[in-house]
Amino acid sequence: MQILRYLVPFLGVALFGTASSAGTLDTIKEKGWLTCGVSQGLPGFSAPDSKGSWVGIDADFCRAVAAVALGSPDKVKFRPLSTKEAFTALQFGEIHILSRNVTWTQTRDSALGVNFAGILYYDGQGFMVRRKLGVKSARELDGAAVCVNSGSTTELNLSDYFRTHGMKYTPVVFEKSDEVLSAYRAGRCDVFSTDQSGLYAQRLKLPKAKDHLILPEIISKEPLGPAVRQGDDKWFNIVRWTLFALVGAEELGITKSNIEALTQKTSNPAIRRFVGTEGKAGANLGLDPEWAVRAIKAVGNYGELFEKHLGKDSRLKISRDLNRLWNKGGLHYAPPIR
Amino acid sequence: MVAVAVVIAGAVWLFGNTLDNLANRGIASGFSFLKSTAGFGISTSLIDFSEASSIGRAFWVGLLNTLLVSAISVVLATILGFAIGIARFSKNWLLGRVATVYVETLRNIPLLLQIFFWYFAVLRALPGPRQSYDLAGWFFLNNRGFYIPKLEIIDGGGWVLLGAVVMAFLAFWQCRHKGISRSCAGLAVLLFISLLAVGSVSVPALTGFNFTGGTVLSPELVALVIALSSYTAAFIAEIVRAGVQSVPRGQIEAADALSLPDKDRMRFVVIPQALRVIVPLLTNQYLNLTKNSSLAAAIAFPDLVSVFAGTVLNITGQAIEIIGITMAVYLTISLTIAFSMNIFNRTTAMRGLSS
Amino acid sequence: MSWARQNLFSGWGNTLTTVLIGFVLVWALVPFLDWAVFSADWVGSKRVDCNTGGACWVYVIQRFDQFMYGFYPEAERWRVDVGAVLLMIALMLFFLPRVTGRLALVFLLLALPVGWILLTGQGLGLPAVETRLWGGMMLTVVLTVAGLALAFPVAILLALGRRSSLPVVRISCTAFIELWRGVPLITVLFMASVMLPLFLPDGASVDKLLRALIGVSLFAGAYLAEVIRGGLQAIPRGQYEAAAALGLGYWKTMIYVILPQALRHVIPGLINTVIALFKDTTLVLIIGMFDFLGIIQASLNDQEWLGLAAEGYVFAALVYWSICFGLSRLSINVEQRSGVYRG
Amino acid sequence: MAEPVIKVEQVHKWFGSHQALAGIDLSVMAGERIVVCGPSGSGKSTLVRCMNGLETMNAGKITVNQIDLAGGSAAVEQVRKSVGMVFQQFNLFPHLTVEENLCLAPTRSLGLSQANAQERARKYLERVHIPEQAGKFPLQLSGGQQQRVAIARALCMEPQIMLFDEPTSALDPEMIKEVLDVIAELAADGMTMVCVTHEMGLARAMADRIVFLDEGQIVEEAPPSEFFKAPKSDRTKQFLSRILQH
Repeated sequence: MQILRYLVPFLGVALFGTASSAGTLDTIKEKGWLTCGVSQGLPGFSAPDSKGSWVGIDADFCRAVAAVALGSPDKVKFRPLSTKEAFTALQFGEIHILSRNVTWTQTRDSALGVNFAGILYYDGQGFMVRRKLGVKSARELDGAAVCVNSGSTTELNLSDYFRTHGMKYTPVVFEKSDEVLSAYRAGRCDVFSTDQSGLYAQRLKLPKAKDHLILPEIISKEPLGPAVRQGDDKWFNIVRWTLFALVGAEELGITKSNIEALTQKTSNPAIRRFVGTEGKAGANLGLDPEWAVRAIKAVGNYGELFEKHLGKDSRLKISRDLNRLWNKGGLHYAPPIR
Repeated sequence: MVAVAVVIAGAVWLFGNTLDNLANRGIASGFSFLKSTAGFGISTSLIDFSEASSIGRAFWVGLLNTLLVSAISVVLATILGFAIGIARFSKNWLLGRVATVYVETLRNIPLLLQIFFWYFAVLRALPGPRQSYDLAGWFFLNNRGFYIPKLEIIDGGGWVLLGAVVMAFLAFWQCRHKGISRSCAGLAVLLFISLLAVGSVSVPALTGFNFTGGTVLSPELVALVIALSSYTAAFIAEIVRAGVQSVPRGQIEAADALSLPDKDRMRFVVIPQALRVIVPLLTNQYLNLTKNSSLAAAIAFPDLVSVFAGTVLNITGQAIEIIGITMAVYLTISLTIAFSMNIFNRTTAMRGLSS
Repeated sequence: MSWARQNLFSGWGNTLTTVLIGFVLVWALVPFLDWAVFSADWVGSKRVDCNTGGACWVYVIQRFDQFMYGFYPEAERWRVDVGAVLLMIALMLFFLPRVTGRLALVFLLLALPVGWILLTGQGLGLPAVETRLWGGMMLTVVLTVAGLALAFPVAILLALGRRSSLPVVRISCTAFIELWRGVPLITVLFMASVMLPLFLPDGASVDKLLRALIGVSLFAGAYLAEVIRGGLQAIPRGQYEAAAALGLGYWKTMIYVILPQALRHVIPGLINTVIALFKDTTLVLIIGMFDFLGIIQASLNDQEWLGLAAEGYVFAALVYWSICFGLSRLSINVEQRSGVYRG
Repeated sequence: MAEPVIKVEQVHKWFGSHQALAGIDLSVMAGERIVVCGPSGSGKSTLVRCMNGLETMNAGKITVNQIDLAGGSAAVEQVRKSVGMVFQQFNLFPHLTVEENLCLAPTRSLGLSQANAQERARKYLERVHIPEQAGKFPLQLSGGQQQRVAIARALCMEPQIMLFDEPTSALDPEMIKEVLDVIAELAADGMTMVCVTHEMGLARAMADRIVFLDEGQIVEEAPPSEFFKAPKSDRTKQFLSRILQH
């Protein structure tokens, strides 16, 4: 073991992760940053901008966690990962959070040694076709060639859907989403299938986005959310409650711009507990009372995040639908801070 | 001795780490995943496969596809490679030059780039299914693939057909042995008639999005085969050239003195002796080709790597078992090719050369 | 005229061949040259500057820096340039007739770690540049050179091991070599990227580039070992016997007598391995790294420059071809030169 | 007087700057047996190799049966059908059995059926006294046997003329005789022959005329009796004294 410590850096190995027994929070405090696994480039979720800094709701979530745990949203290092690598990287402590639009499934939760901390985005797999095909519903896709990328539940949902409806299809499966898009553009397939959010993002990369139609059907449940490694409950709670804080803030009407003022003068007990002027939510998590305030100051509440990266303020223009708050007809619901 | 001890200690250390890691992480292990339901579809399959089949069957689909691509490409690469290698000796200056340029171009560009080129360039050049190129109403070419008629055999007809093929083969071999080749044509006709009796031909036809009926050679398969065989052919051509140059001058002079025509000199004197040099090197090329067929993963052809080390690995996450099986399979294929080429070398290429 | 008569039109079959090939060449080359050269766009900075219908080289020129350096920060690119110059000097030293092999080797052995430190910035007080920012031709060259540098010592040991008189050593070296030679590089890379963490102690993690490098060097090491073994076999028995008669032990015999001779024999084989490895590094794009081909392919999906796949691939092909062809000429040159020296 | 079957006129041949043949004139009549000798490097092999187009000359003219060898590949082809050649190194095809060696050219070049070619092969193997070796591969035979197979192979084309290029030089001494015997028998049967050899015994026994070459030129041309007893030129004397010493 000692030999490795000396040998490995000598060969140029960068030892990113270190022994995890100390607990993730202590480890990252010691290092001064946390490592966040993101996608290799999916607009709206995590994609590098022209200066190489990561933009998107997944990336901002990690910034919120960094703000909560380390006091500053800048103390994050991003690591782009393919689906294949993603879980291994998390299992072996190379990254501290996986925030990479991965679907929460039973198998992943139970057999891969990871824990999902919650749901950041309710997605579902959909279809995109060329408008000129005249197809209006996924039920008309019998016999179609479908381009998908390997490495997620996409292939399985696709086959389930076509089987359920007694339709035939030809899967054309690529390793990378760039290649799926190239093949679809070249006319290899009639249909491009992936999570709907992904379809919106990929459609932007096509020469004439308007020529392509995203069909209304959603054929699967794809709850996307951040995951951490099993066995560190303290860290799990911090990540989980960062997510709840973002959602809770929207429900309480706390925004990036009004949080400062609210902290000073509000008498609403829920808000007072949120901003830490009442109760000991922070201490329970092993943090200071201001933890949630920092998260909102850093990235805004969930609604702000959504509109900025995915919704009306973004190029994707995805409607909120399922991703509204529970009291507005959506599914986002944060347990109370109490 | 010290070195051996260090190596063993290292291996034990790695193995121990692995076991610890697997235990600590709660990652499933073992091979039971092979029996579970696949749940995904595969576009090209030589055996019946549906989403309800097992993962083990998906493995076989991938393996058979790997073997299919490799076998077709080996044959094409050999033919093309020999043609180009021999063309480099052509009396026609232009032909010789073109052959040289071919070799120098193809072998100095990465195969993966060539695969992308063929795949995307060919896809873009071809029309959609509704504007397919139509050859006599039997063959259709579009960006979904090359559609060809398929022979469908009635139940039990397969055995009749097999019998007919075996009979025809035996008869043909007998004819050839006795030097009567003309009457063999009659046998071919006989075989054809027996085919008509037991089979029917399914012709592709446009329905909905795509063609149904017939068989389709997918663009992935076609691009992969073209890229693999044209790339390997460049190397084979060089090997053939080296082989031909290794044949002593005296052999060529002897053939000339006997006034053997040029092509007979090549066929009966030069090539058989060149094989002595060619075959071992050719074996390496066949091995490389088979291994290179794994680049299928880059263009969505469902070979072993793409199906098994790709989709199945993503679904089950059991990296050790899956990568292990994949490597073991390639190793087995490699050893089998090497072994059979060795036998071929001893029985055929080295004929008469060991006293 | 008489040359043409003899070499192109010496019989009806010959004439037909000439005419046919000529026709195909004209049919394929003329439109290609027109597209690639005569009606191509060379000047400008935007997509709209490509309006003649020929190739849009503007895109390649605009993206050139990215193709070369990947995402390496602009302000730090001089480090890549310095590294490249170091490497060039090291290689040139090997082929200058006046310089001894030993000097060149020492320089190379110094240049490699210096280059690596320069690129990563560790320990020099320079800003650190993470390896995930590395890309383009620079990454391709790093993978090839570092892969070989790591593979070389392993290969020498394996080659000696395969000829060892100890059965355990011989068999395990043979098995090790044949294992890596029998499997495709892509599975080795998958293994390195997915399985390697399983082998290491808890919490230790290895950077992605380094994982790919480990895979590449294991693979290259096995092939290189066979090349070196070929060189060892070319050394006559007499050399071993002479060394033994002088009372040299196994390692001294190897280091001072056998290896210097054997390595000279294997230079052409070595260059061929370099060419093969250089081409094979393109496979890292399948495990999500942006090498030269990978970064060109990624740029093909850039909205601004959509539909320029042909330009991208032709450029990539041209660059790979020039380098590989140049290296193969070098190999032939070395072979001929060493042939002359050997008499 | 009849036309010569082989007529060599003013033939010059250069290999780079080295002149191998410097103006050779030679006529061979039907049924005539010529032995060509001379020191090594004198151009004697080049001369016979020019006679069936294995070497192209730089100047001059060779006609065989009135066919000009410079008349393109068709002419060369035609000449070669009537001229058999035996090489110093045998040049048997090692991958073919003795019988296959013999049958290849008759079937491929003359268009004989396999059966006819095999019959012919048997006939000539008997003529060279090794009919029992038909099924073996060349490398399984001794040098002398191989050279006799090579002679039989040439004979299978039923040529009018046989060229021998140092047929015994690559043989061990004890095998030379069996080959020389076969050649002598052929000579006795009246075959037109041109033979390059150092075997003066053979020259004495069978030659109608001995041609002595030095530095690419014919120095002397005489029947064996004259040649050995009363050589005219000094160079011939010198050569003979050296070669006949032992």
